[in-house]
Amino acid sequence: MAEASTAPRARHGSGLNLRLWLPLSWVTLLVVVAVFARWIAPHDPLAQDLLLERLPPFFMSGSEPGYWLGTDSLGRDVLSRMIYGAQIALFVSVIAASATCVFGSVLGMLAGYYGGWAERIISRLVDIWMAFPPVLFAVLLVAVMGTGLTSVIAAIALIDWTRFARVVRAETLVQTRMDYVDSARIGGARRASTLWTEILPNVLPTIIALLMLEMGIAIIVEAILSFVNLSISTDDPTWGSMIAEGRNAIHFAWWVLLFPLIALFFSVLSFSVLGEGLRQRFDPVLQ
Amino acid sequence: MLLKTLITRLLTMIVTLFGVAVVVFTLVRVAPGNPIAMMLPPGASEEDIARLTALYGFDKSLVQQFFIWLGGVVQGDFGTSITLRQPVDQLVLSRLPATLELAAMALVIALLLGGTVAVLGARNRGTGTEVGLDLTSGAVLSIPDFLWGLIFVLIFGVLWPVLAISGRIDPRIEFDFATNFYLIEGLLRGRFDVVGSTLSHMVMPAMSLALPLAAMIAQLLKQNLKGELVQDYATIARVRGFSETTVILREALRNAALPTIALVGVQFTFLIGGTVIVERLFAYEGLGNMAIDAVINRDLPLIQGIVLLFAAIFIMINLIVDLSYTLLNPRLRHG
Amino acid sequence: MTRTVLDIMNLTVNLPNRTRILRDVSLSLEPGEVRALVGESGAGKSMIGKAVLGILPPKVRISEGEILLDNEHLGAMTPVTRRNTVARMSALIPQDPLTALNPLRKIGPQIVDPLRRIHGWSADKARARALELLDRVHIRAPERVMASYPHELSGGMRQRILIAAAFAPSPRLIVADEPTTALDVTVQKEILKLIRELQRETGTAVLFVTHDMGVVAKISQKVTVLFAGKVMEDAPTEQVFSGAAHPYTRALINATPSSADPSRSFTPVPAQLVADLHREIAQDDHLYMTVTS
Amino acid sequence: MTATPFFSVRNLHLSFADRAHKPLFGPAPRIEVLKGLDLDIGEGRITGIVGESGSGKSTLGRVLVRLLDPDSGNVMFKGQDIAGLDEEALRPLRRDLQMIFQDPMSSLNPRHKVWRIIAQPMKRYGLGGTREQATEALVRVGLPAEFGDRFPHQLSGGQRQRVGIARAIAVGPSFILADEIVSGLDVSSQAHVLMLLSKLAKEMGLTVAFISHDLSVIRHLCDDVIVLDHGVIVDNGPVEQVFDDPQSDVTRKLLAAIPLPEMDDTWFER
Repeated sequence: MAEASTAPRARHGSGLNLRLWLPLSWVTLLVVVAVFARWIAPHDPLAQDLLLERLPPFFMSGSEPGYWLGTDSLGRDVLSRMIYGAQIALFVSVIAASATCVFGSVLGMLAGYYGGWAERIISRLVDIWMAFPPVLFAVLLVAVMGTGLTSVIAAIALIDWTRFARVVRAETLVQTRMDYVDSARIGGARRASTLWTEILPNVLPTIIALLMLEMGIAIIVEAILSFVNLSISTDDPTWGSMIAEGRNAIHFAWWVLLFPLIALFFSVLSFSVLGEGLRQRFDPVLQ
Repeated sequence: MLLKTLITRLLTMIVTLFGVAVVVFTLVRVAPGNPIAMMLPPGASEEDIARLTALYGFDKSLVQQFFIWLGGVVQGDFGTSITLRQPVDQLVLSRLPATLELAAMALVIALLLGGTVAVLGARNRGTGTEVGLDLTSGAVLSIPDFLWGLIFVLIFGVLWPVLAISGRIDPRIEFDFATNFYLIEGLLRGRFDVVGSTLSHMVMPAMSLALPLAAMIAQLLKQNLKGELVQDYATIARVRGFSETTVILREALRNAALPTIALVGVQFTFLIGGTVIVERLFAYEGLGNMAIDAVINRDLPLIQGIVLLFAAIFIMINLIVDLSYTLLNPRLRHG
Repeated sequence: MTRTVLDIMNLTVNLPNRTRILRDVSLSLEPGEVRALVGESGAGKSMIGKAVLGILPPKVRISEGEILLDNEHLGAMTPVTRRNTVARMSALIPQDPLTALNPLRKIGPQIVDPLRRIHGWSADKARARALELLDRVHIRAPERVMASYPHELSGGMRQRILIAAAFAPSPRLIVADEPTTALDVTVQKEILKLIRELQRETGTAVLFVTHDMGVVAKISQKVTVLFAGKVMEDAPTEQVFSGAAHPYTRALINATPSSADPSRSFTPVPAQLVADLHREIAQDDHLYMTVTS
Repeated sequence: MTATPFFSVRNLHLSFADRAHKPLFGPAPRIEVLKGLDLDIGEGRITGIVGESGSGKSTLGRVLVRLLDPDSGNVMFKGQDIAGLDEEALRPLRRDLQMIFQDPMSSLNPRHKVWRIIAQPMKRYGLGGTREQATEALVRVGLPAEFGDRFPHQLSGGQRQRVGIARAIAVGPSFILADEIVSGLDVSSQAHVLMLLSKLAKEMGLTVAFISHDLSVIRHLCDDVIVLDHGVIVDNGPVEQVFDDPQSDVTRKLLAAIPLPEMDDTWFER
């Protein structure tokens, strides 16, 4: 028995660890860079210098020492802007994803567990929300609430709660039909406490995976909003505004697009892989 | 059964559309900024402002405005665009074909690509090939359409410029379009320069939209296929001497595709939602691009019209998926 | 000389890490004979049938031994020949009638298509044969049943269809893999009766996998008792139930409650016996690993 | 029979809504599962409830422990009608009405450790619920104390079912419903679990309703038996009486279909 239960864990170990540690190191790097941005960044991210405009990165001819990743059309240092951009990206992703997660998961669990009117109202709301193209919805919301970080975060939470609500509702529904819910009743549990003590631990791995996914999505939404000039002020160093700028100057200074794109790519990928990895890591059944 | 599904769905559709109308109307009306003021040159007289405000009905109460607008919508009158000064329905319909062609192309790519990878993975289950395909589709899936678009712009637009990165067709091509379905019309009228140019503009945005969906189909369909392949009916087919490929294609695929369809429906609406930003990225003259302009310019009637149209399309897709699911499943068809 | 239908000689089946699922199993089946393969879960009883039919789970491999189907070496054949031989010679009656029919296809083609594939028959001939067999398993209105989808039929009806489909190509060997485990007792009895009738009529040999000593007593003439992939006993069924059985077989019989004889209290398989058997197998494994590495 | 039987069920009806055939408007049609049952369960006795799939045996069991609400009829438990009680009124009674489930994989919360699964109901009923008490219950069902730290999926099927028994007896009930508790187990562990249940029932003076499709098991374990067929009781009485002199064709047919572990050439003809 003991052998049977430890053997798969050992076999799973190495693959799981790599899938956990690679994305984790990238996220750690982001956090460190974001926290120590002031000391790490070689230049002021807002400082313009028209004499140094469109400098290429270090591996190309014509580069300038100190400007490792080159400069944009206004002569701002790409590396420094990316470092400060990480700050905004992380802030948005943590706050927005957590808000979205709590809001959507609670509604999803209530709908899945209680059924009846709660379920009907929440499902109808989800239907209505899903009939909006999400990007257009976000753009519209930020236009209504005015640009700024708070609006961006609010817009993400107001749109993406449906993802949590849908998935968590479905998972809660599955769990609610398990016999352990009935045995909790036999064991004297109140209906509400069964939801939190019995069902929640079983839905939690799904919620964690979704939360991680949402952190990646939040970064993308912020970038999209910056891209259409609706995030925070256009001067501020966000990856999205750099991408917008890079898209415009693509034929003259493609590196302005490339480096923030790489950062976005790895961040989104890491959060997504991390979600799946964490789900498996903290699931006693899958272990 | 089918009729019951249809009627229930249609009723839900009306409720959902009404909900969308309420939400979008409320949103655009609480937006700060007076759209009338934006239309007029600075220093316009008070009378001018009052006249226009009355013309667009902004002087009435919000509830009144809503029902006047909704009444018009029901009769096919979506109002007049403030910035473009044309009826909203005409504007929207002129852009819709571009978006439809793009979305349809993306869907076809996603189905072919995803389906092939799924069958390959199921055929080679338990081998390194499957692991490789899984890892690839997992990575592809987590990168959203916006990033794929940027990656394509960088690679095929700049570093290896073989494809057009903005617009819908080469403006130098002279062709008198009868409709706005450039690709279909070009094909039907045998103008392959039109087809070629349209395709070269469409392939990158279509791929950007298709890749995440293709990866999702690949994963889900493969998982469903594997589930079907351990069922006893598949085992019996093997004992009967049918090859593994035959078992997959003839016995398992239809069963595995059924639950996949339900999900592909929802994901296809996400794909269409993605056209908004992808069209923007490639300056593709579709509905989504127009929508963002409308928001930036505070063109309230236009925003309302576009959002409502998107919602109607999404709901129609869900309806079609539901009905085809019912039709394809003998259990539901007869039950 | 009697021609054996199936001859399994020293069959060993492994996982990739050389864990043995079957250990040196030998058995044979003569025409018209029903042999029960009995054991608890994990004993490997289903694996024997799967090895014969070539449907072992992925990664499970035959490492040693020979399987002769109608005196032909399956191991010596190319995969395609082997597949065709197995299809021509044998058939499977599976455990779960719910999943053994493709839910999206009508019953008719599910019986007819394999017949055409195996014997190269015309559509009409295959169809006639299918109708004949459906009639034979007491299905009324076989025409209508052929045009139905599986979900329109009851569990017992589906199991009868599967029996008809198994016997339709006139196989020499049928592997019945716990075919009644999912059924109610009254349906189980009908199905057992049906298998016995058809098998006697056609002289087909049956390898009957089950965990139920009661079913063993009713259906089989020979029995192979397995524990952890190893044959504990291979004997005529009569002999096993007359008391002259291996201790493990006797323990299995005693663990099966009997409503006819409530005075005979049923007793669990003694823990000491299980431990002894495991120790024996562990020594055997040690030897195996030393020899093969 | 005593003056007030332990359980006394009268004219019990129960139906489920048939959602698949719900018309567009109006309520869904009902499928009748229990069609007016009358039965008594004697105190301290083990009563078998037997029938084929779809007979309503599990539904009846779940009404007894009030996991299901009957449409009409009385369920008198120690003289009190519990058929119409709401959840709030039931909770104090539930300690007395325990249940062991068919599938321990589903009925033991996979995210909780074994000791917690046993201790939690004790805590809720104000019986302590310490680690020591949980261990005590584990030992009582023949499991080593250190199993308390395991998760359910780290146990074998028979061990899981013992945990289910431990959880039920730990709160000191007077009644236990055992719903097909050995149908997923191998014959060897089946015998172990059944012997444990019957031993504990005797020691603690429990009343047990034992649902099974296996008549042989019922004959060995039970004092009384109720045979159900399509929601109707077709036979009811002490096991010897029902087995030796069945009153209905259904029971006769069920008995004739049992494959006994002995040679019998005439079985197929019966």
